[in-house]
Amino acid sequence: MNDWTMIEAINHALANQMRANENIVIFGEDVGVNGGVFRATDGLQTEFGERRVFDTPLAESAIIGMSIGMASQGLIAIAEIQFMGFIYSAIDQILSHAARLRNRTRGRLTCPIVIRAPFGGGIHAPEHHSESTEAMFAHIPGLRVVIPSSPARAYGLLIAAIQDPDPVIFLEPKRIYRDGKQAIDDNGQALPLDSCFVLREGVDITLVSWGAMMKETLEAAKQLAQKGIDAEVIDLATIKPLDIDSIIASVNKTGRCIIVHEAARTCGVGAEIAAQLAEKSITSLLAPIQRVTGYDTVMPMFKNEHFYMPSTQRIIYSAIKTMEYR
Amino acid sequence: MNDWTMIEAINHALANQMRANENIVIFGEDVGVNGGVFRATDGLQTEFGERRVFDTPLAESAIIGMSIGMASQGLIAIAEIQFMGFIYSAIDQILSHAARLRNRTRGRLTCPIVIRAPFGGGIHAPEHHSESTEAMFAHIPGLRVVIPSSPARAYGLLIAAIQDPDPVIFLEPKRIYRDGKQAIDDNGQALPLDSCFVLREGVDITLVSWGAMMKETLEAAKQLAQKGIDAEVIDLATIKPLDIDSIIASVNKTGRCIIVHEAARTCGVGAEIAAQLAEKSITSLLAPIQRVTGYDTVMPMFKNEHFYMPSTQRIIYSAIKTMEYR
Amino acid sequence: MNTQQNLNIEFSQYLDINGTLLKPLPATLDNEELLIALYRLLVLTRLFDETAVNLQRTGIIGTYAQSKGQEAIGTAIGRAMLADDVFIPYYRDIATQIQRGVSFEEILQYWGGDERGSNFADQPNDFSLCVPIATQLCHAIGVAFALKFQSKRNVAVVTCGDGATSKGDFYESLNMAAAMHLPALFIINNNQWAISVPLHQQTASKTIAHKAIGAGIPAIQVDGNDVLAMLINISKALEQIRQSGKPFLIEAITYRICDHTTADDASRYMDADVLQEAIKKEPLIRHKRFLSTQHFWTEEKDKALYHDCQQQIDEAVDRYQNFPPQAAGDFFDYMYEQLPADLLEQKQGFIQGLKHHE
Amino acid sequence: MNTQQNLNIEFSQYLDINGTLLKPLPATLDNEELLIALYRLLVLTRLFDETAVNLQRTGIIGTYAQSKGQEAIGTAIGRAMLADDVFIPYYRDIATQIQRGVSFEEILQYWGGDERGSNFADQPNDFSLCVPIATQLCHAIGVAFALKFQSKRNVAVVTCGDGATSKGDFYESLNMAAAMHLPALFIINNNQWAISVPLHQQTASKTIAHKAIGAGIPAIQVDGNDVLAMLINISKALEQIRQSGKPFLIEAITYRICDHTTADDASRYMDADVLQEAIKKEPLIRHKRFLSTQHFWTEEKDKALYHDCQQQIDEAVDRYQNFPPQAAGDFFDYMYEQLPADLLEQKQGFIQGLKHHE
Ligand SMILES: Cc1ncc(C[n+]2csc(CCOP(=O)(O)OP(=O)(O)O)c2C)c(N)n1
Ligand SMILES: Cc1ncc(C[n+]2csc(CCOP(=O)(O)OP(=O)(O)O)c2C)c(N)n1
Ligand SMILES: [Mg+2]
Ligand SMILES: [Mg+2]
Repeated sequence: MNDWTMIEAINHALANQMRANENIVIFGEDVGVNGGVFRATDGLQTEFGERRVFDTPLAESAIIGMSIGMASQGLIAIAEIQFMGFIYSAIDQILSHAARLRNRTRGRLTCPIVIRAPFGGGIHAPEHHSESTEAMFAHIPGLRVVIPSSPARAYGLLIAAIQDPDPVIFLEPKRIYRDGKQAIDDNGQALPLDSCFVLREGVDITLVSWGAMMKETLEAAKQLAQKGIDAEVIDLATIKPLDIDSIIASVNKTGRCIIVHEAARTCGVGAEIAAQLAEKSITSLLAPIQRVTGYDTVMPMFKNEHFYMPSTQRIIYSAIKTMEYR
Repeated sequence: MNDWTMIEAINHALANQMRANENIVIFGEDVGVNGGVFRATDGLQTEFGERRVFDTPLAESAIIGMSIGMASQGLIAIAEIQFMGFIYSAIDQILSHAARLRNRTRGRLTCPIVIRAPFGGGIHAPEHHSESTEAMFAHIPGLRVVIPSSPARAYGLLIAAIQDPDPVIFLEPKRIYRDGKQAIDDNGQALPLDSCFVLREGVDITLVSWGAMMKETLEAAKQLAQKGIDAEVIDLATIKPLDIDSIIASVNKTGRCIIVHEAARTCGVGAEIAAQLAEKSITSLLAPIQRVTGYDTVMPMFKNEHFYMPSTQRIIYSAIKTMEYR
Repeated sequence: MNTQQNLNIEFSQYLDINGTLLKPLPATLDNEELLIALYRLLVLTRLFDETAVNLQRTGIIGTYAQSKGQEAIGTAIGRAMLADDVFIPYYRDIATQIQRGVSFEEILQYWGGDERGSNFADQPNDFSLCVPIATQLCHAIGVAFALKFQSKRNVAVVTCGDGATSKGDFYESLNMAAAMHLPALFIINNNQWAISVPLHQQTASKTIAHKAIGAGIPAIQVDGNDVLAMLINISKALEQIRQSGKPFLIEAITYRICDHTTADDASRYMDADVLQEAIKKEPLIRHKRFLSTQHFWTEEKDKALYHDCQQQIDEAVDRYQNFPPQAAGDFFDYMYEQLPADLLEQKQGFIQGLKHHE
Repeated sequence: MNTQQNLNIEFSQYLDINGTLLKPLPATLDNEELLIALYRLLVLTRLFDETAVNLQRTGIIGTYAQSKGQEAIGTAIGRAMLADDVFIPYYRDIATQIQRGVSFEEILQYWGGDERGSNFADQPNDFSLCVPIATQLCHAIGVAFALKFQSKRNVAVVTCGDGATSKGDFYESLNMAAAMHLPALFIINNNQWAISVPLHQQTASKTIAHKAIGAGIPAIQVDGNDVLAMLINISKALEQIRQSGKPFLIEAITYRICDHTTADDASRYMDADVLQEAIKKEPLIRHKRFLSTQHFWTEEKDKALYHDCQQQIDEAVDRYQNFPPQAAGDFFDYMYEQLPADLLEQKQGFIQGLKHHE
């Protein structure tokens, strides 16, 4: 057992899979000697050599396009996009090709790639370094979008993503990269994709979130418990495809639901969850579904980013309002 | 009064505004001599000269990036992206800059641009020529996303988009470019942005849609009327910002709602509408909100595209199921 | 400061427009069978093109992009490549595709709006056609990486048009291929037009080949209407790439003597006189003259060849038309290796509701 | 085929690393006041940089990107530009910005995470810093278009790093600027590194200036540590652009003698000996030596200058620290000219719920 932060867990998951499969290559900007700006790939070039771990020129579209070409010929490409804010010039390659290659060729060519990117706010970074646009990727048919919220889930889900035969966008909540350690066995064991994780059972209200916001969500559940409100907490983990059944099961039990995400509200992933509940769980609902989210504004520069991001208090307030709803 | 198809209405709206404002420029691939592959800009280079209407090199990112630079210095840039499927390499410029320039500079530099792009399926076009990813743009703070559904609304909304001081993504439902004519007065009159249009009043069920799907939606309403179901039909028109109040007003009256869109289901704009209704109209709802949408697949190549696109029959079926819900 | 104006890129040509040989052919090409085989491919492509345009006009396939006048490029590429090289094409490369195991009926399926046309039965590794301009170049460098990683001595061969050279992906790919020493051959079909936009509006670069310089890639211009020059230079480039492991670029100079696609009307923007001049330089006439003067090619043989090619095409059209349609729900099945739960539910709903699709 | 290897781009230098003048200065530069003013800007930028790094270390601003060793570039750009030219900067251009009306406190606000730092009180048209690498080059060609459209004889001046030259936007912008004849000056700060990636891994191009060739843009390399060479060449280029209406590119060769940003640790990847060599070539020492030998510059004057500059900076830091914070809901107000209904509702909810934000 090892005591790892999330960034360490990611680093070790990568190393573990690199050892297990010679066809895996890791690349991106500054992932080699420098080991990534967050050190996710620290030591990997030393262990696996420049042939398998290397820096590319500064060109996100070519990085992802190249991954697709590699994957089509039997490699497993793990590309790092330095920050999610710099993934947009590669969206064309992701949407038009990575997500479509299998379908386009009726399974003849496939695209087992993992695109890793740190995402989310709260670390006092400059503009464009606090993006959380997972909903844009969740809208794209053919992708998986996976977001861990703890070191252990980062380890197990990243391994699952690498082993998955289809393209995975793996978004790493950088705010909690170093926020606490967890005991992890470096056994190469994957966690299931396409499934939620119930992190806390409860009967009064369901709180759904993912990534770094799990922290505030779990804290809110704790404080709500002190007020006698027993919240069930769900980590969505795989954003796409959505494991709606687990959420429905929970909401059918609790009758109330709050969805928490950092991303802008309009057309965020919260909307999809709410829409599905409104269709499939409407008779169970005892109160309107609330979304506690970022606003439809640009994430403010860091002096004011705390105003933008959902706080524990906002979640609690919303939960109490929901509980009081008649 | 003129009898114009939608593509003619667009062409005349552009000409009208070009005459009214010397700072407007129009550009893109093949918009000059060729007048655009759908002829939206036909004759404009002849009337306004190569200085104001011109072909660019084949480079979508630079086309949009250039628009931003132009707009920052007092021009009004109208850029054509030949098909929505080719807008993705420009998303970085749209999301990172066009949508943010005003906010980033606290209003010092602004970005009055219109990005026109034909979108949607149903014309038996090759792969990537049938995209409808309006939800990705609706998720981006700082943008307006506008979609007309008739020649008259194309005329009035495009004029509004051009006159709007902020960036507008103007998506043109190419399936109905030439689908019928409407009497239009070329008076340069704008229609309001940020507002729905109620195309048919009714008391039993609200049907919300936009773009080319209005056709099937209106047809469904007609056939439903024959079955004694009186549907209210709403054209969303401005996808972002959403005029949810008009929809709520309608649903509070009818108690039932179906949202129809061509785009993939997950995280589509339908999800946002359903989520807001689930929050704000839950007590009025007599039945679950249904979404009749494209599937979470790539739009099939054209032999099978009719399987993908919502049909009048699917809308009717869904409406009847909703009416029968107890 | 304008030193670059002094830089000339080599231009290679073997046959002039009258089919006269300008310099002796290398020994490998002094082979009548091969020379006729090349001609056959030119003719086959031309006839297929004409057939496909007719099929579009009668609604049997959808929009179609011809290679008319540009057949020498694809013919030479297909001939020069090894079977286990990988081809990453764009839409004017039919002449290459048919040499690499792609069947005419697959090509028709593709343009007929049927995904199965890209599931090549006899070609496992090549990419299918790429629509978003220039994106395929990025795939090519990934393929090249994989070939090198697997210690193969193969090359990723990728094509694009002159318009494509304005896209960021074109440049990013060239630059990355050279910086990373990847065995990729970039072949640019410079047919002087990107739909209605002429080359001089596309770039101020002296030539397209000059664009390789900023990536540090050696480049050459070749007469793209001269199948012999194309074949010789592609072969040489491939050999050089196999040796060096480094990329190379060929600009093939040709002319689009047809509409951009069947959805286009080139008469709106293409000068008729210029077009007539261009037609005189097209590759079939030239190669036929060469065969006539040097290899006793007769009108009779020519007729027989045309007849034979057309028959081959007609048979393929027949097979295409008799192909059973895809099952209605097939479009769900290839999104992922396994249908995820949400998509399975959508598919079931689709199947149940099939009657609601008009 | 490798003709390009023969192509040499002109390299311009006036001061060698000992501050010795290699050739006579043009008359316009033979002006002691100006030569000292340039030195002052170099020093001011250097001291501001050091101050800013300290402010970052003490948490008063956030991540900060130094220009250390690269001050000559921005100094020369700011001096050469006309007030109504438009500058489209990247994050190593403080020396230019402060000459164009941007205040130190605005720069600190920017790095302090406050949008008001980009609402320049005394500079209406220049762009603010651009984070997504190379995207600003596209804006620059749009600005250039507007200047030309408005019949001004002004130039859009844009900068980026060597790493930025690998991005599609870099190339698309160059190509479009040349194809469309736009008055843009591209200045590349080639500091040899993109964070930890050295230039030779970034590109196989012989020089960065060679990258202009594929767009058909004339280019020159300049010693970016020589403020005189930079100023002379930028002025010449600007003049040429005003005359011709066409773009130009300058590669400024320098070295990043600092971490990439305060979030970086260059000792992980930068060779200490190479760094020491680079430090010897940096622009301040060189210009000071030149002033000492040619213009009676003394240690005393130097000290006074440093003191004066530091004081100017300290005052700005004071003003920055005493700036009132933005109102909590301000971040809603600049998304659109008018707050749309949905956002207004969100803002009201935010204001009401302010107590819930820890
Ligand atoms: C990114 C992108 N933008 C626009 C288009 C529409 N389009 C299809 S072909 C074409 C012109 C391509 O010209 P060129 O690269 O010279 O190839 P050619 O057709 O002449 O062979 C355009 C603009 C596209 N397919 N992809
Ligand atoms: C599109 C994009 N990708 C990645 C980054 C992260 N990043 C910031 S600076 C930088 C290196 C830039 O190097 P260069 O262009 O040489 O400029 P320098 O910092 O050396 O002045 C990187 C990779 C970014 N800001 N934008
Ligand atoms: Mg072309
Ligand atoms: Mg650099």
